[in-house]
Amino acid sequence: MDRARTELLIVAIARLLEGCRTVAVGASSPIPGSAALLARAKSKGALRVLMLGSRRHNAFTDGGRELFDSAAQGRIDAFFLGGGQIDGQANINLVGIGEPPRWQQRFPGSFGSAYLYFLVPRVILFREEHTPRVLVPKVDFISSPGTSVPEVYRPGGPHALVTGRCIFSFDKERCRFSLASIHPGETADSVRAQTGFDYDEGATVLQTMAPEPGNLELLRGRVADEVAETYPRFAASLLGRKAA
Amino acid sequence: MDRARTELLIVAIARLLEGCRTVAVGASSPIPGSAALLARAKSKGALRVLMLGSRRHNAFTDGGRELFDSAAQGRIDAFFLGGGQIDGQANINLVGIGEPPRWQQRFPGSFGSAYLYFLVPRVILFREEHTPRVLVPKVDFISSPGTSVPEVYRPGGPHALVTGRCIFSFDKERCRFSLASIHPGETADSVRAQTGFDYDEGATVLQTMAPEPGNLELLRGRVADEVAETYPRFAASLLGRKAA
Amino acid sequence: MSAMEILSLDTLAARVTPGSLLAIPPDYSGVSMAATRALVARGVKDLRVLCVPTSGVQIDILIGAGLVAELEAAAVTLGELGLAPRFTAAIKAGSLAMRDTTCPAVHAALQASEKGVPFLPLRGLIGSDILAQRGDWKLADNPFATADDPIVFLPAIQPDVALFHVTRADRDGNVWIGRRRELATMAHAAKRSLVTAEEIVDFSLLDDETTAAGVLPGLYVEAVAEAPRGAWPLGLQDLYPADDAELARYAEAARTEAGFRAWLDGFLGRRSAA
Amino acid sequence: MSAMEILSLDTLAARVTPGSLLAIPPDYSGVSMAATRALVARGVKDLRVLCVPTSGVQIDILIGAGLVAELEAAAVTLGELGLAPRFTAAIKAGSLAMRDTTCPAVHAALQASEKGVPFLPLRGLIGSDILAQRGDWKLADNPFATADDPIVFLPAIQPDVALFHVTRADRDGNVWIGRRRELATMAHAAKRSLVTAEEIVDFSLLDDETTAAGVLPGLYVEAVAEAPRGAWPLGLQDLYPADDAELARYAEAARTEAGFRAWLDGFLGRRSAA
Repeated sequence: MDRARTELLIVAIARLLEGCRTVAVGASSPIPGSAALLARAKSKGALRVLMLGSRRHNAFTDGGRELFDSAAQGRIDAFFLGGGQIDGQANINLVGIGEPPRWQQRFPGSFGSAYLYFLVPRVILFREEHTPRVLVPKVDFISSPGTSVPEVYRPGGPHALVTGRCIFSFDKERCRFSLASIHPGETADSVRAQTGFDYDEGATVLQTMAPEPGNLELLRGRVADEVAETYPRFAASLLGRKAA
Repeated sequence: MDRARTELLIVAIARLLEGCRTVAVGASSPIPGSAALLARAKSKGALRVLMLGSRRHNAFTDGGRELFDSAAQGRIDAFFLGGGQIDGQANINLVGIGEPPRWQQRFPGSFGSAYLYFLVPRVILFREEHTPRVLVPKVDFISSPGTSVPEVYRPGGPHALVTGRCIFSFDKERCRFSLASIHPGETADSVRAQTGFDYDEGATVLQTMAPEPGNLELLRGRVADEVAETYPRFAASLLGRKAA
Repeated sequence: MSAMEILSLDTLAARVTPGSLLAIPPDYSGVSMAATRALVARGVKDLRVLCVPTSGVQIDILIGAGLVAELEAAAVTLGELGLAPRFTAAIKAGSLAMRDTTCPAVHAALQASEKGVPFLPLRGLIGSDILAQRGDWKLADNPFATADDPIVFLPAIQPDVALFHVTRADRDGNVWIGRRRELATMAHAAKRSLVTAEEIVDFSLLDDETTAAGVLPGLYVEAVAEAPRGAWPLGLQDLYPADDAELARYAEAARTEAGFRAWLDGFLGRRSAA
Repeated sequence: MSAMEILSLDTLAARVTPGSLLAIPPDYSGVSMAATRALVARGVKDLRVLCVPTSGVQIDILIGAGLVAELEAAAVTLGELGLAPRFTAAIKAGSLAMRDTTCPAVHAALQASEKGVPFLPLRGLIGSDILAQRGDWKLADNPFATADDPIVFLPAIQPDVALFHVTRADRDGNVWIGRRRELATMAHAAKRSLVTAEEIVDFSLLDDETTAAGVLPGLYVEAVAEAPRGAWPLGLQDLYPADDAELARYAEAARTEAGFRAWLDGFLGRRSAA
């Protein structure tokens, strides 16, 4: 991915975090992490970022369970999840393609998804690769379901799906994605051709808003410096940061 | 109580701790605490003492729950409990005399007794006052029962009852105390006259063993110094320690 | 909820509203006597108090001042100074709804809230009159056992407010608690945590990794107020010992209602002086 | 059980017996690569491993060396270096019995052992294929709810051995873990904890109250062995960073069985040199 596309995604995700009080970011997530730190910078510090792998933006002191416990306490407003497969009901698969136990392709595993997806109000699904291989009609394994029946305790769930081609919003009532905006270079048709699941689409398809100059300035300056603590190579190559 | 009686009790309790690996002592327990530290000194450090209120002999770093959690893990071999009332089935009452909610006399409360009495294998009941007022046929309130039906998970329970007059051992099968030894100045009859519950008694009644000179030396020296960290007034007045 | 705020002691105490379920630590763990004074001055009524898991002079003052409607505690005692006199008097007068519990049950019920689960199972308890009197606890069967295995289920307790005192806070609301991790459990479980601190420092308490392990993060702290010697007459960690003479004066005075009132006047009078 | 012992690395590793349920921390938390090397050299078989809650190069080496019969983990990955190659190969070969889980379920199951209770309830999970595949988890009803409220009960996990690496240990077996409190949970839950340390110091780690909060007490530690740079090629807290070049060499080499064996020979060869 090039720098312009990276910046577009970061700024778009940061918009999705507006109004949040506390955003948590899992391991190996440079783009969501950058977006969270940008949203924080825009909020003038009112938004708190808890970023695994960071020292400066990791206030946890109760061990590995604290992210999960604090989410259950309702203290985490937004989190990011990915998926080896994501389907049209927002089910995600982080375990494997094919059938257990041998699988055709085995992924690392579900991490905390089977929990945080239920408890964090605004879960943003993020996967750069937008192909029918990833966005499938039905996942082979449900690491975590996108929705639950009403009797299941579930304050949290999917808010949006951000890919390298577009942004989908998710309607919990209808249990379907809806095309929210497409990135530069895509058309409604090109997105549909690369998407393995069915989704709603309005009469007019919006373009993903280009990064505002002020946001770009923040991102390339202060945010890039903050990102570099956890993701130095990413900050240098994709945010154009010069080492201090 | 005088110094000789205090030393007799401490040495007697220390004997009851032989073979223990880890002994915990609750708050405001100078005599059990001294006994635990004496048993530790005799063990040449093989016995570990966890004494609430001490800094030097308190290795806990997980907050107030750790004593209870570690007991549930089977890591605590002995603990001490008292009681405003203790009955012949080893039920203890730390809540009140009379009837709730107003009580005729209200005590502080049960502390952790309703838990530790179940989980610590060797619980030593200690109460200096040995009168029919304290040692009753039946407690007014069961802070914790002395025994449980077989299906209740209970690796722990009463091992002995030490008072200012004697030592009773406890037979879990028969659910009864048995007079183990009487302190100097008491007779089998004087003990029975002051005990509100029935108990077993052998044909010959043993005297509580006088403190061995080596134990007394340890107690008055090294142990008194260690006790002074947590109970300075007790160490000075009843162990005869001279301030350093 | 807004970001962490630094407030005056009175403004902080005003956030404890009538009827709140208030969690307080034991006497040895970081008691905010400064906020206790402000609560009494304000006359907040109908507090429901959870002692985590015991209390002494703090709860005795709150009870004596008529602020407490309900109390849950594993014990209330002045320790070597004997029974807590205003607690004992309130029990006799029938003016206090008391729920007896046992220390690990308090910890477990808070841990249930910390984990966002409706209950936690706990061993022990069976056959005690504590269990017999607790209509809210359930005697159940271990769902994983093949044979009969009764076990008690304790419902989660979520305090409205956790109130305590620490040596240091920083401007992000991080507060130093050291080994007193029951304060972390209280704060994790509570909806809001209000903290008084000996001092508020200008650097982050999380900067130094060798001491960060003893910090409760600001994520859990709604507001902090500075209160030097804010645990007095109780002690605070290694910073200062309990004022044994003053505690003895309290224990003696509070044996009567009049004596308690006289002591309390003096205590409230230290407000401006402090 | 006897008091805490200070052992050689090989003697310590020999306490991990075949068939043991072994708990290990995540790559960023204090992995004993030194003991991993000793386990491989010894060829301990049929290990059942619990990752708390994930692992990377450590578990990949143990699997590649043929030591692991069963595995429970929320994820196995080399992070930015991609999939764990020996894990992936073992799954394809069908030589590893894998139980998928999710991070908070591992923490909760260890907390159940920590509290000595047979299970803990946990939110989430319902409707996932993880739950569908776990015959040992129970979908139950919240016993405190008035309406329908399904919730999952997770049975306690009690590891036979918790194995990890720390910066410092003292002669009482107290070990410094700092903010890495999952190591404390592991040790509280496990029957025995075996710990390697960069250095063994002659003073008590509990003496200084400002750092005592980051100490796991010797009460939980069966034995300690000194192992300088014992986390290499992983990093250790602030002491040293991960050796990214060596980890990249591993990721590349381990893509084939032959490449893995060659890398492993080199790793084992560092034994005497270390």
